[in-house]
Amino acid sequence: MILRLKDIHISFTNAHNETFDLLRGVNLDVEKGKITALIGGNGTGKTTLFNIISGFEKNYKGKIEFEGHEVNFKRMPAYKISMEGIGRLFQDGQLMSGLTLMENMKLASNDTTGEIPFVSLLFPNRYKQAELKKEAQAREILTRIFGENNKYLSLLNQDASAFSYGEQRLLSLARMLMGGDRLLLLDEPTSGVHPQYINTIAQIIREMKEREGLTVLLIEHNMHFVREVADTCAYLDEGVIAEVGPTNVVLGNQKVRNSYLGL
Amino acid sequence: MSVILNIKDLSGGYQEDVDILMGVSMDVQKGEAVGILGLNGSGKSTLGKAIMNMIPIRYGEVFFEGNNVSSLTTSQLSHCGISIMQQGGKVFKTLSVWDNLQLALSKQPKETLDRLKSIIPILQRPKRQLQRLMADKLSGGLKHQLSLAMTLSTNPRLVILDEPSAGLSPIAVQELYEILHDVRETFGITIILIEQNIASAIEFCDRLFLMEQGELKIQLDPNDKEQIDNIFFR
Amino acid sequence: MEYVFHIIIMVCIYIILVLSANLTIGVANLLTMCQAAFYGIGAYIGTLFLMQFNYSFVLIAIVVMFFTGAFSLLISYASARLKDDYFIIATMGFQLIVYTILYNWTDVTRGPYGIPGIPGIKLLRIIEISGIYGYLCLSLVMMAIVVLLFRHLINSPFGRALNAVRADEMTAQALGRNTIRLKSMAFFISAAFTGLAGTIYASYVSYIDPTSFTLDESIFIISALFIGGIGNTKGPVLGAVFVVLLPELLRFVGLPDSIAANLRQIIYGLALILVMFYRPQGILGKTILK
Amino acid sequence: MIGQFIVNGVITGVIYSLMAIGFALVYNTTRIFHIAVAGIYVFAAYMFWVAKWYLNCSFSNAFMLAVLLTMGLSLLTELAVYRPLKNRNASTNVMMIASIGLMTIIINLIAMFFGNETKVIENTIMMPYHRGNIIITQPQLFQALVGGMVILVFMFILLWTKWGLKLRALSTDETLFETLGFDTNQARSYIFLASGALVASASCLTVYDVGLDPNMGMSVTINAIVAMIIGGVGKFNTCIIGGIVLGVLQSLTVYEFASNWQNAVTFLVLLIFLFLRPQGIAGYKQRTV
Repeated sequence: MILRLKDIHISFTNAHNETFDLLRGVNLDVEKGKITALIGGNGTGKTTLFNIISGFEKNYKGKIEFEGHEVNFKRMPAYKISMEGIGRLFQDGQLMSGLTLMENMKLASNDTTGEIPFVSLLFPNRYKQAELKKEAQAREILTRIFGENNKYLSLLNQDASAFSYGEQRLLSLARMLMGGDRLLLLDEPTSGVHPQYINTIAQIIREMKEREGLTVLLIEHNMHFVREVADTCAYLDEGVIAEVGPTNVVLGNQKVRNSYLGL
Repeated sequence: MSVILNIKDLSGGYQEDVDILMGVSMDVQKGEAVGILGLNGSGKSTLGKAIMNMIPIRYGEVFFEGNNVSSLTTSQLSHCGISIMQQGGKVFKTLSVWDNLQLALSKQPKETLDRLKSIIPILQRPKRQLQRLMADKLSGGLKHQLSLAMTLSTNPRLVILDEPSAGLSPIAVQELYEILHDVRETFGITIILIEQNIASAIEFCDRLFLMEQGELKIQLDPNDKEQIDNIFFR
Repeated sequence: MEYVFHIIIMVCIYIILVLSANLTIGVANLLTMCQAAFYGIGAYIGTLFLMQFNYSFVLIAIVVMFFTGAFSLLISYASARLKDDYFIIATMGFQLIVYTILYNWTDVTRGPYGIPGIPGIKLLRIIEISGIYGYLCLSLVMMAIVVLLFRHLINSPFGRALNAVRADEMTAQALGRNTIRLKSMAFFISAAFTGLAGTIYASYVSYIDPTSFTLDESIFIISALFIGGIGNTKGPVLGAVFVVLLPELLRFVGLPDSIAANLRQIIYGLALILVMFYRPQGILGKTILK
Repeated sequence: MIGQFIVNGVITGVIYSLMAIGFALVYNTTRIFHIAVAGIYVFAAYMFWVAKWYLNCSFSNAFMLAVLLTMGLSLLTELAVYRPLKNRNASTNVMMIASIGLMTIIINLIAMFFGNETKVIENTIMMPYHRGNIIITQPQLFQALVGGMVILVFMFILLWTKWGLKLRALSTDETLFETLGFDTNQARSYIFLASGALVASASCLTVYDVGLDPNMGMSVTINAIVAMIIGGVGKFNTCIIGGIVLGVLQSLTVYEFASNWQNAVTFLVLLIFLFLRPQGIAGYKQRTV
């Protein structure tokens, strides 16, 4: 068990002073080294749950355990949670434009050597070694994912905005491997991506699990994709995890199907 | 039946160089309700906006009642008889409900309000109450009703509904769809329904399309639930 | 010849000012309207130390940079709490409060009368720099150091992280970057070097009064930045050279002073609008203001 | 004594309110940080002066002429700068920088033609009015009456006419306004005209009292922005509250300390509002999602 959510509650107040309970006691265990898919209709709070786990949303009640010990996520700013080993891909998350692909990769590294101003001047050797290490790591990751002599290796110094949206999604997935994270939260990795890249995305996610031993929790609306990659599937409905189990079982469950489609 | 809207190879997106719609073509018959289903990010809302010229169109044409309307602005399209109800029940939040209606109806004859009144419950409330009630204070369902009333105020012949059920409670969704049924029956308006809520779309529409990655992929039969179940959970 | 040297010294001072502004505005996309406030704080603190103590330049520079930088914490706090227009207005408010204090705290600043007779900078506490040649050398050296420092900074991992803050703050956080600290450091460096420029200016002209540090001066620095370009070092340098040289060019053409002063302002304004239209990143700039 | 300061403050507040509404008209509807109103304000003052001294117009005619010409200039800023920028999808920050350029051009053109020195409109000394301890000068009376009237007319139009309804709607949601079949560009033009009229009235009423010089625009504009923020962004009647609160506050600062601390107090109040109550005194609380 790498991540354990215990009784997560969150509610919002609207302008009317009406309280709306979005999450009403979510309990979820995410198994280490598995791919878990979180499915559910629009507006059921899947992304909010991700925000809670990754530290962007603090007004919740409940407990979160990461790697066996309870982490005080409420006091931890988002960047610290990322450093703890939880990576996050946003729903429309792309590469950061205005920076090259290599700079994007380097930024994802947990090693922040030289990011304090002028330190790189004072300790040029340490800084250069760190940079070289990150560079080598970035090349190695891109090679591992896209194969030897893939085109991205020659485009490392190209501005991120020059890549297509689908490519940017692929590369942002690759970028996540730089940080040494143990749990990856992927918010709709395939949304808006051209079909030609979807298989590659599935392959990357599977390899994250198999080769790197990472745990992946992903939100997805594309059920074919879920069936293809996820080991476990959790169905979020009306603020609670209504169904959880092996993907085939949950997706085969007529109750889940009907409730999801509203049939 | 005659074709009221004809879309040819429509392509475009929010930014000039990134297409979300990859050449959408379809015909809409007069008086029918066409549903467009699809996952998040498949481009179904973008299609509605592209028809209304609310986002840059890179390529393709839109014909409405035989005329090429691809170069008209949103407000001109609204005068032509196409209207859109945007996602989330958009209303003017800082105005009262009455002011919202007054504004929407400012170019219309008086009877329009009476006609809408017979169908949309919120309009049946006393005028004084509507004058005092700020639109922002409405619950989601009522906000959608008001938004719908404003959309219909221009007497459109074609209405695009962009995810009318998003963010509403099941009861409010049911209520809204009852109103929409009445609207269809009474005014005979052609409707393009962009919907995430599959059940509502199946029940409401004559024809269904599935949108995937900016293309209209499959035409579904609203009565064949098995097929729909299979497509989504294949 | 002295006239040419004077212009070169002013160009150097403005290069430092505009480059400092570029770090926050250009690289991190944090539009501030209070550069002149830091310029003034630096000038007055520098003056205080120059007049009271017999310190060497290096020590005074460090002290001034530290104290001016400390004032930037107020702006960092504002940037953590306020967004967009509200942040701009808050920085404007800071600028005007600083100006009012400089103008009215007569016990220390002598207010509108200004402080005359500021002594020259001393190298190693012995050699006092005086005369235009001394300042020419000093300002050229400082300018060169600052240009190199900022070029290094923008291309260093720190500059990269700041660029990430501009591109997508949320993602930068999700990748484990403390964006609030990054922004604060950028404000600190920007304010510190602006303050340094203030000290050089004060001791060079040997007289300061609050009217050199108004909101108009802030706007002037920003104009120079946007005309030249944002996000790299080339752009700001060009902008500073342009705004300082333009009035001299107009004088060279032989326009009467009464018109020239206004005409150059008109040209700045026009240049600003044209740049926003046809090249929003500035003439030699790299990034576009969001 | 304090009564006198409060009266002075309220009258200054009326001017701030006019200016604040002029700024808010543009800001609320287009989100452009329209700093160029500083230039427009100066332009109005000089047109007033020209009409009064060169064309020998009466006060009211000069006022009208200045207002009309200023409305034209205000519209010109929209047509020549903001709209083309909007068509290029420029961000609001880019528009603000362009607005700064525009302000610089207008102010310096005026300075080039009319010189930098202070000019006066009325150099005869008029009998002030006494009411108990309180003295009101004639220009002040004008400011209160004419300014108050302009505000009342504007509020009437805003709250009771179709035009005002459209304006309130446009400032809430531009896209929805467009989908309901209204021409946003046309509406924007009207907004710039109205903004010009309000700024011009504020300008003429002020310079009638204190005279004019080309660099007076910025501080009034900043005060107006502060008034708008402490009143509450997003509405128009809040500008009046904000303007009068600010006017009285500044006047009391003069009473309590000295006039030269006025700006510091103004901006301290502004910062307090920004941090503790960003929606202003009576503003509309916007929920950020």
